[in-house]
Amino acid sequence: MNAANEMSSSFTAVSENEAFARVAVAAFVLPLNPTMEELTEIKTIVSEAVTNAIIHGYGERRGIIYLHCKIIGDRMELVIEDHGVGIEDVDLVRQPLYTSRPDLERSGMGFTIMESFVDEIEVDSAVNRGTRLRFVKYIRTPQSAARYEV
Amino acid sequence: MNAANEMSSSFTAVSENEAFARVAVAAFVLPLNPTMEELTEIKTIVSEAVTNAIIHGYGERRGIIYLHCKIIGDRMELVIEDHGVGIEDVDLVRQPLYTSRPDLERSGMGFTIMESFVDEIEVDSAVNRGTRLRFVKYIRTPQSAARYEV
Amino acid sequence: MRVQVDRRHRGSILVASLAGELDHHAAQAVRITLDQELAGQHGIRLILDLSGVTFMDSSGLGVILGRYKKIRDSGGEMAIAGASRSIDRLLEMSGLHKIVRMYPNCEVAVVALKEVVK
Amino acid sequence: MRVQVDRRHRGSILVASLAGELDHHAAQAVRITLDQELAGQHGIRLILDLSGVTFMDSSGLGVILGRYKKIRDSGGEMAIAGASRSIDRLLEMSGLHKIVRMYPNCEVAVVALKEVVK
Ligand SMILES: Nc1ncnc2c1ncn2[C@@H]1O[C@H](COP(=O)(O)OP(=O)(O)O)[C@@H](O)[C@H]1O
Ligand SMILES: Nc1ncnc2c1ncn2[C@@H]1O[C@H](COP(=O)(O)OP(=O)(O)O)[C@@H](O)[C@H]1O
Repeated sequence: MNAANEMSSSFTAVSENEAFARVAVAAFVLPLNPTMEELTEIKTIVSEAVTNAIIHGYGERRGIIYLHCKIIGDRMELVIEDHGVGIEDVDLVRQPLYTSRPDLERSGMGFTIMESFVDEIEVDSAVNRGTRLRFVKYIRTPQSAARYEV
Repeated sequence: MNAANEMSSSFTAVSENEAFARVAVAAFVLPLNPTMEELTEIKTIVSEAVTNAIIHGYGERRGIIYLHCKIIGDRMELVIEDHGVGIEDVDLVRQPLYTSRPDLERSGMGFTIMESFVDEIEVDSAVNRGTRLRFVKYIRTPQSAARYEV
Repeated sequence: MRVQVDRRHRGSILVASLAGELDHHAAQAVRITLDQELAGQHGIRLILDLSGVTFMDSSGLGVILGRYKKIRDSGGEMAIAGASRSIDRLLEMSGLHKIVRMYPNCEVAVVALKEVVK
Repeated sequence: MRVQVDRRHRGSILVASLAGELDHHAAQAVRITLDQELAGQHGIRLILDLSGVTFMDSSGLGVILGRYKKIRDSGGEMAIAGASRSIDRLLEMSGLHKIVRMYPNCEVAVVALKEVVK
């Protein structure tokens, strides 16, 4: 696996697909032999970003979520994108505990968790255009195998 | 889930991704509560079609495999496509035990297995253009839950 | 997600055991199930047993915090039991572990909660 | 995919236990591992223990059929043990279950294979 291995996926923005997205990305990175902890972190990032696209990005509207994952060596690049309402003030929403939807019992911890589970994060968003999150994470323990079978 | 739930994916045609494709489709159909047997059948179809795209469609070349899955009610539609060498005589290759690559110890059972695990199968192929398999499968047992967690 | 609610010690302590993946998709059903138990009760003591939870994200934090506030506002007590290492990490990040009592497992939580309210 | 090869009864019977998913990706490594054991051996008796195989497709059929032919051509015997219901279905579709001896588990296969070759 010297050349890049790439995977793209797009899917309906419904909550049933949160688990699908987590499992798909986890299965894609499995050949890198991530530890259980790394795998949990990756699934959590995907879950946070996809959930945000569904709840905040599209809300009541139906829409499509775009996911791209690329592996080169021990480096994973992950992009999760929606074409929803977008974010007006990115600095504001990235603050721990900030949520625009306390009525939905959101914890406001999504961005904080995503930031702490990756090596790099980039947020691109434009009002009424949508939001694009780009993550870089290094799978630092190619030796220790976590084996999952689904 | 009255409206359709759809998922598309495209990924590098390398054998590491056979497991990814199986798991991704299985995770996507899981909200339908398929039985273990139905889930195994679905994974097997995906595995056969993706493996064929890698071995026969692209061979030594690198390429991309396209996958599309749509769920409406208890009906699953699945398309798996490559832009590889294509098939000259579709009727010939669909025969049980026929393989063009006995040198690779292929069993020639891929098409036979796919046919017996789905309700409908459609093979579209053109030489030097590629191959497109379209399957329809009904998940007949929405009641009996098979629970997987990855 | 499966949610099972047991009444222990003559109904004075409720144990709600969650099993499966506690994400946004599961959150709504969990919320409804738990709130049915809490409705109209004052001074309730609830142990959230998370030992069967195989995945949780910030949507789970929201559900837990929401129940905590309700119970606190009605003069009750809530504790968390059996959180895995990765769930523990999320609880810590959110500051929840500072306000909610945490116990390694259900049995310990039951004993401790009886002491607390005596 | 893990492959473990054990020698039983003073080396007269080989038991190769496969575990994991036997697809095209795993096939090459399984083939190489098994062929190393078979190399230069005549009249070998091999039991393929599939009880640990959680998924198999037609690539697995190819590997099994390939080993069967090699062993038969060198005057040996091959048997399959512990195939799950879904693997059994594939073996049946391919006609393999008519030419390869099949046993519910390894122990039964060992006993049976000793009888066969006596
Ligand atoms: N994809 C998105 N589209 C629009 N707004 C978003 C998106 N993702 C996040 N936001 C905004 O950022 C805020 C903080 O997000 P987050 O930290 O994940 O917390 P929460 O989801 O609990 O509100 C959200 O409340 C929302 O206002
Ligand atoms: N995607 C494809 N592109 C080109 N040829 C294909 C493709 N899929 C199948 N074939 C042809 O059909 C034959 C039979 O396929 P199959 O029944 O799956 O058996 P096997 O893969 O074991 O050869 C293959 O040997 C190959 O010649």
